[in-house]
Amino acid sequence: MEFLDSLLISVLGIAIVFAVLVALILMIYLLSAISRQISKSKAGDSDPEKDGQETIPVISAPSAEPQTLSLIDVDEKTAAMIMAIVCDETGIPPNQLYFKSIRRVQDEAPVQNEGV
Amino acid sequence: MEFLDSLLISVLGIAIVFAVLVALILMIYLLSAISRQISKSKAGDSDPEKDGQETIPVISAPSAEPQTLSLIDVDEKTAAMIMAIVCDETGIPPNQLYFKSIRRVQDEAPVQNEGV
Amino acid sequence: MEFLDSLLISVLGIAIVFAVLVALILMIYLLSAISRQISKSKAGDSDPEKDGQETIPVISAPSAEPQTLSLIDVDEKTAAMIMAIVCDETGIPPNQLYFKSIRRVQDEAPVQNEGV
Amino acid sequence: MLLKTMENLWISSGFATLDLPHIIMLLLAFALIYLAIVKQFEPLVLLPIAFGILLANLPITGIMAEPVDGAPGGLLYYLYQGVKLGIYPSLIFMGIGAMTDFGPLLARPSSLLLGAAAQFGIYVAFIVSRLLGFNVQEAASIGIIGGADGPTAIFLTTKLAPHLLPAVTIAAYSYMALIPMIQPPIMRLLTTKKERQTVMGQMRTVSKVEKIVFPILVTVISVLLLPSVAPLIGMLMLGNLFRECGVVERLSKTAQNELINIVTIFLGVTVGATATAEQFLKLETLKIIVLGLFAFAFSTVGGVLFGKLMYAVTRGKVNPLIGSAGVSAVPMAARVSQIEGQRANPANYLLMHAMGPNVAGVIGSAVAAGFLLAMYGG
Amino acid sequence: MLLKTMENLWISSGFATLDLPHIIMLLLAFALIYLAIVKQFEPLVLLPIAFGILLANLPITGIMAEPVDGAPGGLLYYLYQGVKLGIYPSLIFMGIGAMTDFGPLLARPSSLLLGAAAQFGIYVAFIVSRLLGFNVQEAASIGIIGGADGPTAIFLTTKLAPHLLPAVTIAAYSYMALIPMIQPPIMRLLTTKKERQTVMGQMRTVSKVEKIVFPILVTVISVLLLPSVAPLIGMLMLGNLFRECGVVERLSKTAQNELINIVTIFLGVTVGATATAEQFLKLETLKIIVLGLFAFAFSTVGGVLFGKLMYAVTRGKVNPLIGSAGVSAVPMAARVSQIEGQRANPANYLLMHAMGPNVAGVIGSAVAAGFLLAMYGG
Amino acid sequence: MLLKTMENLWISSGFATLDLPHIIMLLLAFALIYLAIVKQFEPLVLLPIAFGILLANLPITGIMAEPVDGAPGGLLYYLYQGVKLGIYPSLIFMGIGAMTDFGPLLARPSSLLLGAAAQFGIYVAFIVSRLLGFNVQEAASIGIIGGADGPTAIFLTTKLAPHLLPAVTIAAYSYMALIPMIQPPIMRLLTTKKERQTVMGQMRTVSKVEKIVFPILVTVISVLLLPSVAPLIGMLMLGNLFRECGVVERLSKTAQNELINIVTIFLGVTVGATATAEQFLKLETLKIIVLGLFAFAFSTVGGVLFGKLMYAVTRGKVNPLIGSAGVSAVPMAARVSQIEGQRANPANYLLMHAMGPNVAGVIGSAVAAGFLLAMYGG
Ligand code: NA
Ligand code: NA
Ligand code: NA
Repeated sequence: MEFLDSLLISVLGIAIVFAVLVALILMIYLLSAISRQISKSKAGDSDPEKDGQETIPVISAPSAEPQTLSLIDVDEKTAAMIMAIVCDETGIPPNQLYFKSIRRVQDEAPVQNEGV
Repeated sequence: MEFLDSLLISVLGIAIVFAVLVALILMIYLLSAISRQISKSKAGDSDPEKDGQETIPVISAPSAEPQTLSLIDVDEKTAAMIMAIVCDETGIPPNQLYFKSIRRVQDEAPVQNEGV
Repeated sequence: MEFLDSLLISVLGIAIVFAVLVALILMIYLLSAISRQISKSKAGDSDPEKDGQETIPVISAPSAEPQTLSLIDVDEKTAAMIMAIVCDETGIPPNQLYFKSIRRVQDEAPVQNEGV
Repeated sequence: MLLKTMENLWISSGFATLDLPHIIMLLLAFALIYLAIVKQFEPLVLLPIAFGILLANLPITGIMAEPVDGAPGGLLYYLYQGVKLGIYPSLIFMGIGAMTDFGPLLARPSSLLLGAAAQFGIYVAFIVSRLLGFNVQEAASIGIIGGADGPTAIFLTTKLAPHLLPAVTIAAYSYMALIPMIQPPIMRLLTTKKERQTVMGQMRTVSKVEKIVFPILVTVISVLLLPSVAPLIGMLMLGNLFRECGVVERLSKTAQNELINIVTIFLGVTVGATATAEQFLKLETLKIIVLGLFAFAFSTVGGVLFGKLMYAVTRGKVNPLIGSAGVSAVPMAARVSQIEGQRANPANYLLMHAMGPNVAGVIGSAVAAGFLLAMYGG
Repeated sequence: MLLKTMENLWISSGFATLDLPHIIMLLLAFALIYLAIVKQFEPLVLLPIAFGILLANLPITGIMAEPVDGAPGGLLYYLYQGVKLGIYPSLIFMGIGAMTDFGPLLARPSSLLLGAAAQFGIYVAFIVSRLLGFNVQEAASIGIIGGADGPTAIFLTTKLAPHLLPAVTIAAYSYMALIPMIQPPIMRLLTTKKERQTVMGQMRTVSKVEKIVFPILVTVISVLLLPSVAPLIGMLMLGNLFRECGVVERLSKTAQNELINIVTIFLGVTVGATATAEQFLKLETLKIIVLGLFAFAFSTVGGVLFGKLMYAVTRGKVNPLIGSAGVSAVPMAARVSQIEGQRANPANYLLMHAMGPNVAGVIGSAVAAGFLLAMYGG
Repeated sequence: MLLKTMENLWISSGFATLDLPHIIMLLLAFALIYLAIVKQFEPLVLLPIAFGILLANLPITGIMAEPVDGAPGGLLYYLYQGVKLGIYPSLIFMGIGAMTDFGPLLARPSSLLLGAAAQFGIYVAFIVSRLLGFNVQEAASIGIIGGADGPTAIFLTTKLAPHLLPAVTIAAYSYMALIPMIQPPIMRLLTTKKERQTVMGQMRTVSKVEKIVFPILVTVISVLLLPSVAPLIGMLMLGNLFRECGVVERLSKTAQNELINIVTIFLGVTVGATATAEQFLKLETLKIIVLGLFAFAFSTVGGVLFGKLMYAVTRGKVNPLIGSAGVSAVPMAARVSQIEGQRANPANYLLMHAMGPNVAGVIGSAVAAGFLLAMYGG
């Protein structure tokens, strides 16, 4: 009898764990669907730099000419803004950061946080 | 009646705040007078580096041209913004930061916050 | 009578301190004997790097000439003072600091605490 | 038996008891999290507060429960004691003191007048709150929102009207984050373009001795005048002494980093956790939010008007725009002065000059809190 | 008089009262110190625990004594309150949250199923414990060892069966350290070589928004379903929100460094100090040690078997070896999956894929603890 | 009504009640701040103490008030509990242990004899204090000043004679700062030039194992012999084990940085705050100050004389100057030995050799405190 009780509780227990975690799975699917939807409609709407969700190749390729910053398809004001944001995000004082190039994200490039 | 009470309390309250802060002002004037007196008599007496009490120009002017900032190819609003951002980002109090020049980023030139 | 009491307590007190610390001395001798024994038998057995138990010359001599410090153009008292100051400033325990040479600062030369 | 157990589990789950007020509170928590993260509304405090609201309004967790009959209380109940006993705000002030440079204030002591004038809104809000039916303790707690200083507001409200704590705290921090929107219209309304264009002269140099003696003297004078201000001003100035004396670098660093961070987390989460639906969803909360804006606005008015007075008295040597920085909200308000100054005159660099009133405002609101505590506390 | 004093001193020294049980406990402490330092068995926790055992079993120190009649209690008694009141485990969870990257779990949400399945051993150990005569609270505390998660085990045991705290804690951390020895045989026994060779495809990318929203939603959903889980999941997710939101870097750093370190020291030493000879040297301790191994083994079994199910369902896209990582024991268990995967197929890199179940297991065991607390707590 | 309110405010201000004793205490606080900052007298402790004195002697602040009838107590009252319950000194000792390298002591174990001999002043001061009419608990607390170890003195005094806490603490730290003035004359008086010129040979190397086992064995042996020493020696050695074991780097760092810094701030300010005019301005405080100097001097005498004995026994292999370092006061006293040694013989480098007795002195005074506690505590 007592054994049956603990068995029942155990079945219920593992069921609850699964129930909660399945709820979380559904939630994640919903979340990622919404997130994709938003970033897609954003990509259609306006410039992709907005809202910090796109991939910004901020601190890019080193080597050739140090201290030179090439702006590709991006105006200088936006570039300055990006640099300020990067300083902020990384916590690196502005005078210790060097940017080599800032390029506009194209419409066909996806968000890429590979290897997360 | 109750309104009059709160009005009186408020008048008294702001008066107290002013009273305390005016007391602090007097105290600072006294303090700086004494401090100047000491450092003057010290300067007469002996070498001023002694004893850590010398006047350190905390909020000093950059040696050559005080308060001069050359803006090269950049409008003043942007410059102010940059200065504010740099203060914020670096956590250096604004009065300890000196900007000598702010130059627009050219395609071939790096960001230059000299003297930060 | 009361004085005698405190005297007795004091004698007992210093005796206890000595007793405990002598017990620690014996323990250290035992410990180092065992430690030497182990590292000797290890050295015979196998390679001594194994297992992190090898003898690390914690208070070791600098490789070439142990305990040699070249004083160039500086008297020994000053040198000792400098060493004490460096220990203090850096917070490095004195037995972990090695000075190779201390040279007087020339008008054209910087302070050199090589090997600090 | 299984069915009965499942029924019990359902009854003891949150879904069975989740009602509209709690759902509203959860939405409020989400909104605050959004503001904190995306709009960067004072995230260091508002994010923990928002999470505390979230935790406290998910039903039946008992996370804020007092201990009863030997059963231990909830996690946040224990962490909350540091708020309830007035410990956290003072420790945060120690950290702020260790981060604050009073140099600009020492260089131009008249800054303190602006730091006093910009407490004006405290009293305006106090009077209006009384008119709206709040009792004196409540009115004082609402008024202190106008001090634009979080720890001071929390300290006073905990002592006078703890049931208003979440509303007052959230209002205070939110409006501090909104300073760049609240102040500029008032500043422009009250000043002429000519005034705003005023370029201010260079400040005198300040010796190290002055910087070291200052916190000690401030403590002595202000605590002698208003003993109840001791925990706030005392800790603020102890932290500043750590900073300036140059011989206790490690204490200064700890005060402005780990200690303040740990206390901020505990304070934020537990202040948020006092915002239960029962406590928070009342008409009076709405009133407090409105009164808080009122207080901020009138503090700005006080500062700017006194700035105009100084402009007049000094015959145009003081730019009235630095007056608004006297509300405290360091360094946000000083930056607003800088930006407005430059908008009127691109050669105008007010930032340094506004830092004096800005840090003076911290002292000013602590003194105002001390006064209110002396009147209505204990 | 001198003689009498010396006699008293002798009587009050530890030698006069040192008996065999205490000597055994001291030897146990030495053994744990050895394992912690030389074998690196979870040294951050086991070293303080071992030292706590040492201090508590040296006689007559009174270092864990409760205060009586105004005389203050022992040092460790006060530090222990944070364990007793359930504060430390939650704060440690905050730090763990701030250190955890839930990205791999978000990239493949089915990981959560493995994190659920690998709690299997909790219930197996629970049932067997009941059969062996432990009461339900005790059995639940023993079962939770199978969660392979230290703070969760401490949290639950403190609430349900505090007299078992040292045995459960030491078993939990020791077996976590032994994961690389416990799991591989089970993994190889239950899987075919073909299954183990499975190379898994690349994971989808995860946006920053998802990472920020995730901790909030986990809190809401799991606390709504199981309110008693609030302190654990709430703090875990608060820490994770600090990490991911990007605007409270200093709080995140403090949570995952100084705060968790301080709490770990206090928790370790005081949990160890509850292991007095009288408390610990019982047959039941031995049973708990055995049952704990049992729990770990069956949690691994649960994870691997569910992995095989997923392998079948996905037609060979999921390597069942990542199932064992679902026990939690981050990141040790994930590394074991990686090593076993590579042993079967040198081109196999399972680490990233195993991190999903691994962090899911933390949530899974917290939920299991919440369930047990809801059933048998208070 | 306004007049009445202002009158009340005046009455409740500090000016109305500021009397001569409090003014004297404020001047004392200023003097200590001066010494701490300008003369760098143990600033990490004396600066907070001085500020605590300042805060406690500004009238009517209630900052050290106990809670009554539900009204919360003062800020410093709560922070003081860690002193009162004996928690802070032990935690500081943990940090000190994590900062201490016992290598030099292990390399020459006879150092421990000097660390024992240099506790001589404790008992001399104890006897004289008894003669001057102090009771045994008070005499023991005064004597411990001669241990030249702050946390130990605070720990013992809190347990035996809490009313003497500020005097004992201030005396202990002040004389530690004055070591370079107190010790040299005594050292030169008691030694011949020939003795002082003694160059000491190289020390043996110490293995890592010895360094790891040492703290454990010290704990076992000294706590077995003197159980009351457990909180001090136990925490000192736990910290040292963290340092030496090499596997809990993060705990070691936290113990020697943030944790010790936070505790030092709280301890300093609140110990200072116990120095109210009523408590402190007594003839007995003056006696304690004098007796403390006495204690320091005789501890130095004890160390140097034992050093001479070792010089004789070893036939000139031990420089008696390292004996004075046995008082503890790490590393100040060892530096004094170095400087005096070099004054007698410029080729003399005693620093390393003096570090052994120096760290031994920490153990010695903790043991002495344990003995006094066993005799007169509880
Ligand atoms: Na203010
Ligand atoms: Na788990
Ligand atoms: Na000593």
